[in-house]
Amino acid sequence: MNIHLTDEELAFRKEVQDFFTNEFPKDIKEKQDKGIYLSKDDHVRWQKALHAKGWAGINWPVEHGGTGWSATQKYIYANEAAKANAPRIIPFGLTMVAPVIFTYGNEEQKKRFLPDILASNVWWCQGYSEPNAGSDLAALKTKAVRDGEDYIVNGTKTWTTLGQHADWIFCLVRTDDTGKKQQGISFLLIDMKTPGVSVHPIITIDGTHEVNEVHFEDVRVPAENLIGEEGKGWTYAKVLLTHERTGIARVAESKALLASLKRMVDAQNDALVNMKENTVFMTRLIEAEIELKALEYTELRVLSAVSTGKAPGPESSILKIKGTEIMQLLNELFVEVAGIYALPYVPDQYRDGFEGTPAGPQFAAKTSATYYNNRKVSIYGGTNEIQKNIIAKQVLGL
Amino acid sequence: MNIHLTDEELAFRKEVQDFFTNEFPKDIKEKQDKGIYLSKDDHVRWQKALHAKGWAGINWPVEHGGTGWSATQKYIYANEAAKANAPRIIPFGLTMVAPVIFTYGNEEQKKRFLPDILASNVWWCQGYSEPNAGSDLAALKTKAVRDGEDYIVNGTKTWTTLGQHADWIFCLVRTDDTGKKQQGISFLLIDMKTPGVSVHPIITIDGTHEVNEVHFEDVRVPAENLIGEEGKGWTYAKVLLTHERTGIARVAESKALLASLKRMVDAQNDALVNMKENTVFMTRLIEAEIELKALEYTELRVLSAVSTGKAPGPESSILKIKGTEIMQLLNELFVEVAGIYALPYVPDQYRDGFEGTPAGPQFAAKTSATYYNNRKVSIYGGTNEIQKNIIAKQVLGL
Amino acid sequence: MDFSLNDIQEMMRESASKFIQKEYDFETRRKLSKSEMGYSQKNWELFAKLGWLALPVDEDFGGIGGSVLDTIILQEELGKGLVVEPYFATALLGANLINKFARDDQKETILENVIAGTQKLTLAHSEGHAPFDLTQMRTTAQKNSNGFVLNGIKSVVLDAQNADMLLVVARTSGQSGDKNGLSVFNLTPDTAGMTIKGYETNDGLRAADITFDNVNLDETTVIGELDQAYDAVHRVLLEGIVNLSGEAVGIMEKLVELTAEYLGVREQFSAPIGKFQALQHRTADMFMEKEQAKSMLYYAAIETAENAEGFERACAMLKVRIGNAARFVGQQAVQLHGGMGVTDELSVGHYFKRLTCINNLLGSRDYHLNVLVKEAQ
Amino acid sequence: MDFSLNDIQEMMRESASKFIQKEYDFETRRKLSKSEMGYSQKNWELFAKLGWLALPVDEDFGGIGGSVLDTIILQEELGKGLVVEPYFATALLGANLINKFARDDQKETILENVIAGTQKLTLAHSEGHAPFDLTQMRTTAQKNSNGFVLNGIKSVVLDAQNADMLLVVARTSGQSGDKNGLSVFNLTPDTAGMTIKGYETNDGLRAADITFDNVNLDETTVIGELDQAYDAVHRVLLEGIVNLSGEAVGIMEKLVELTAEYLGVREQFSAPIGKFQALQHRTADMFMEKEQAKSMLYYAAIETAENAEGFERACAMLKVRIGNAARFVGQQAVQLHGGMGVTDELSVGHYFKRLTCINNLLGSRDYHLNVLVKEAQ
Repeated sequence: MNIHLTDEELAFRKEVQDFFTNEFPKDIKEKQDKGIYLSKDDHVRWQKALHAKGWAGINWPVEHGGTGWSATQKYIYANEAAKANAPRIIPFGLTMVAPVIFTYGNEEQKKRFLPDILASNVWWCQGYSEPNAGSDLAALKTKAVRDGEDYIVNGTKTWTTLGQHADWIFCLVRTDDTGKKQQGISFLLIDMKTPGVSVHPIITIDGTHEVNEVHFEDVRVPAENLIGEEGKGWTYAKVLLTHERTGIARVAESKALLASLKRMVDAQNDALVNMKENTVFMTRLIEAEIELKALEYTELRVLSAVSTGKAPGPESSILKIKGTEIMQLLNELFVEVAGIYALPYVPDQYRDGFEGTPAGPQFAAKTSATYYNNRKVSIYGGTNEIQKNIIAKQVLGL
Repeated sequence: MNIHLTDEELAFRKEVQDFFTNEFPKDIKEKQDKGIYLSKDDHVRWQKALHAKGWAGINWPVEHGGTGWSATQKYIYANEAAKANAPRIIPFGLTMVAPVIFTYGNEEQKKRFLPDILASNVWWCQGYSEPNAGSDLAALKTKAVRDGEDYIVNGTKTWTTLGQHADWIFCLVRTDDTGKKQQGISFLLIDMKTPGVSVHPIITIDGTHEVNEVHFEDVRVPAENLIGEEGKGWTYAKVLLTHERTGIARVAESKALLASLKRMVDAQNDALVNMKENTVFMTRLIEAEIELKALEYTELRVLSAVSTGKAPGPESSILKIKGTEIMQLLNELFVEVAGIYALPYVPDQYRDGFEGTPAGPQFAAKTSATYYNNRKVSIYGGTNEIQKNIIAKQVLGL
Repeated sequence: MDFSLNDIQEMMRESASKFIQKEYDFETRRKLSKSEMGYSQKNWELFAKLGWLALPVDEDFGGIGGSVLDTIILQEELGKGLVVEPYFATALLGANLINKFARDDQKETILENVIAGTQKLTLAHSEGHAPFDLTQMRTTAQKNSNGFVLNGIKSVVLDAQNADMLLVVARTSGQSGDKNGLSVFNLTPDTAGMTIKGYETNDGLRAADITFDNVNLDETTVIGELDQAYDAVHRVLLEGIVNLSGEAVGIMEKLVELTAEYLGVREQFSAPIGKFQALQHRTADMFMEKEQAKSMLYYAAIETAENAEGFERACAMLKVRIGNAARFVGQQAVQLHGGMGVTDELSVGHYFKRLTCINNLLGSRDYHLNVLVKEAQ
Repeated sequence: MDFSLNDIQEMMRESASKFIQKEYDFETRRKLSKSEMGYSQKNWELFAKLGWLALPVDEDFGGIGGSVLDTIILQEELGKGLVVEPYFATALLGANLINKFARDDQKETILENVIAGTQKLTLAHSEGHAPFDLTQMRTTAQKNSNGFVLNGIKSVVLDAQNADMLLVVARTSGQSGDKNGLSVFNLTPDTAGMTIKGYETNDGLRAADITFDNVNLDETTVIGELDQAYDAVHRVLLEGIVNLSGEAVGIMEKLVELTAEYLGVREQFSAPIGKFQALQHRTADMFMEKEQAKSMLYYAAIETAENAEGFERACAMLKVRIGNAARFVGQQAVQLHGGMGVTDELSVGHYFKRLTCINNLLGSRDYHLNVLVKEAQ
């Protein structure tokens, strides 16, 4: 057992720190620190800065322009990024569709799509869930019927995050409805500008527009946009899902959140109740810290297993469950610290261009919105209930 | 809404208090206060004292010698009994089989059995569960085959509490194994001295002998011992189960436990860690108190509904679940207060006749045994999981 | 021992329940909440007509003379409808305080208007660092020859922007920590030197921060007895806890109902998801939390109505128990609704948000539990 | 970053795992536990042969020089077998302290015997009011012309009745609360004035209360440096927390395994009860608790082995995390076994009892959490 960083790893950490100090655009950093929502342009600029450094393709193989980083390097990077309060990478292109393309796509598709993803020239979104296919994703009904060189797509996708900005959508579609439901599913890339595609906003309980319904009405998609074989889409999506589940614990982000929460508590803002004196609250805080520390080592154990060649097994469902529970708990503790200043709903305060004085301390403004919004994390990406099914069945053999 | 006691009720309370002051045998009280296990004789003497006062049949109708008490009177009695640290009534005769007999038995059976139950002349035990019929009680297999004027009984009952002392056992037996499994069950009374009945001790994790397996090998039982109709046993058992579920919260006992726990904490025993200074522990204690107070009012609400003529519905499952959870939590907090003195296993210390000096404070001796033993309360009488099924199905319609 | 409702209570319950069913479906409520004023004046007049505004006022002053045992019944029903009208601020804080603490002449004029629905009140007691503990108040009213000069900031004052009269609590003598030396002043919205910065709150209601910058007040603005406001205001806040808890119980009733309903119709894996045992048990847990919270509500309400010795502690216990239940029921209702639970479209998320806000009002669960623990040590 | 085992660790794991599988089925363990002595001398000799007794001892003194990173691997396996031999008291407390704190000549004689399996030790530090905090100790050793006079009571000293040498910690100078002024004395069981009252503990192991009534000790009984024992003993107790946690993780591994197995075979309602989703999720929760506890174990073990700055805090965090997991896993394992879970016959209840006892040793979960909270305030 050894968690020492090697000299090379220490040097790498320094390089990452320097990058965040020098090349993280100042205006974006300021917004992040103030808790102001980023625009599409902010995200793109940030991802392009990463690309310029060669760090856009964190999970990509070197041959496609990826970093080729070890598990430890990824761990270091994630921690530094969280400490610097860097924006999350919008995952749909770089983390979700790209691995499907470079693993199962043909040469033509790789050449056509990967460079623009890596350079953040094209904004992707995800078309998996449907109104009647949530936890039971394989029940999806969006149909793609072959018609000459095209597929004709009809159906509705939902919970499409940031679909309002997207140029392309990757979809699981039904190409066959005979046989086992998983077997008739294919993986299709669709240009959002194609006639018949329409995006309909869904407003979430925090009052923001983040997710959408995407409707497909007789949308004509060239068959060359099909990834791999027809009917194999479920397998592609699933294999990659397991491999991506390590990052899902979001330990680095929660660590940064916890540190920030402790700073708030220590600062004892004069306009708020002194929570440091509240032993009940402090007990919850310490327990959250303990849980997070344990999760950090659970993640390290999974990463270590991966780096010694073992694939992360269904055990990694624990990362999803515990990671989301901790994040939600931290969000809740922020609301507690904000006290009655968690009540004002003045969304302008955390939108770009706000010039007034906020109601209450600056940090308090978004605590409720974040708490409400993040109820989603135990629901999306396979609900935590589904994750427990996975543990029970695949780990415990029940 | 009104929880005031009327003048009559206040007078009744006084009478109950006087009874416990004057007629609770001193030697039994001393054992109870020291946490020493009672003998069979102690229990019988105590119940006979109650009988002498006319208070043995708390849930019995007056015509059979019962108290005819209102819900409020029962509540008052339970609280005073717990405060006085009186022994629990051994329920198998007075609380469990008697209502079946006076509700569904024939006149002959009532005359034959009820007086001896009321006077605690006969010790009863329960034969419901079987090794393969626990939560799925209706799967029971103990067979009673009619043979002339008798039934021939074969099978095994388990978890028979205090069966080692019992004169009689009331059993659910299978008289028919065609049709729906609930419908072939009958309610049969069996004299434990009948040839072919044998009792086999089960030792529980606290090292005590409280429960047993009871084997029946060609046991000949007169058909006149059948209660009601053949095949109706399940209905009889179930109807009465629901009616008995109110007492199951054991609120009065838990209140007495909590009071005692608080006294321990306040006393700050010099030989133990000072738990009063431990805010984490004190928070758990206060939370237990809050939960118990809520449960007390949940019970009162159920009692109030009963006294205004409504039968306690499946909502009363909540009393079983919360009541056992709270009792187990209080047991756990006692172990915490006992600290390292929860470790010694010196059972003589809480058995009659112990003369030595105990390891650690007297109260500490039995904390572990009680904690271990009471893991059963969330298992017996329908596991808490089964109770949640009941709530989900019968209350919430799922 | 009797938990059934008396006639007045049954009447209140019925009228409120009918009102919610007939006039207050969720889309109507959404529109009211998003409107400029944030509620319906027409509804307010109806509240007056139904006698709800008279409920906490003594019979001597034209009221019904109800206690918290009566108001929680109403609150439970209003909670089910997520009612946005400023009933809590006006009737249960403001009028309640006037009724308990004002001089008779003040009672007469103010309460008559409140009962008639022509005057809305609010209680400006809360400050960011002390939303419940009045003794820590920093707002001061310094006596001078003309009366008083008021300075300070009040935070998240409920429905202040819609109030015709603000009852402002301030320190007129003594030190931080003293119960003595607190007074209540009666201000109209146009008072010079007072700035009301209103906003919507996360539950779709309204509140405001109020700044007092050398506000000159004459002696007539003093409500009740100078320096002696602590007991009455504190009592009103404790009753406020009970009443908010009544609302919370109504919300939880609704959430359990909505969730059980949803589980019955939402199908996944070819079955209603209500057939999955883990979800059944979760819903059973929600039901139990709600029931335990309701029991605690009755306990604290009875203690408070009877002014029993331990009623203050009972209210703190209630706030803790309600806080626990509200968190669990709210979060799980959202969780069990899946993606739909986090949409603005469904009512579930709005009930959840109101529960969250209730927790942060009048001292949170953590706050009151901490006080209870300290008292026991 | 690498969590795989090194050669020594793998060897220890294998030898322990084989031992448990071959020699230590539950019925054998039950008989040992119920025997007069409470364990098997033959097994003890085997422990010596397998090098386990040498594990925590420096190589200079004939040991293997392992750190907690090595001993937890062994402890995890011993936990799976619920081993009753006094390995923890002798090797991980006693020998560990000698190794860290004794003078070289003392090390030589004592450790050689320990490693050979011919001498058993225990550490008598704990007192009822202070099972972990050494500075609160009441046992004193007063210096006089002949040496020292020892007075006091030690509580629940592990395996004291089987120890050939008792390492008694006592205050030789300073005040309650001081770190300075604590010393360790080396006593044989026949010491005059010392009474060892032995008993079985609830986990089937052995412990004793020891009374010292004017026990005369000469200078040679002092281990290491007079008055300077705090750091070493405290460190040994912290390592004790890590090692007990290793055992607890082994027990939890076993309980999760046994429970999943039982759910697979126990049938009710015509199906293995493991098909019921609520029970599946409960077992998944047990699995997660166990995994989180194991991760915490690795964290604290690494910090401790490296003597990292925050290692003391890491050990406290570990005790809390293990305490939470042990409670949940232990209670739920019993619950999911139904009636069988509370029988003495099945091993499940015994694992549960051992977990409960571990929680109360070296400061409970509540104790350490309280310390962590106070530190943060």
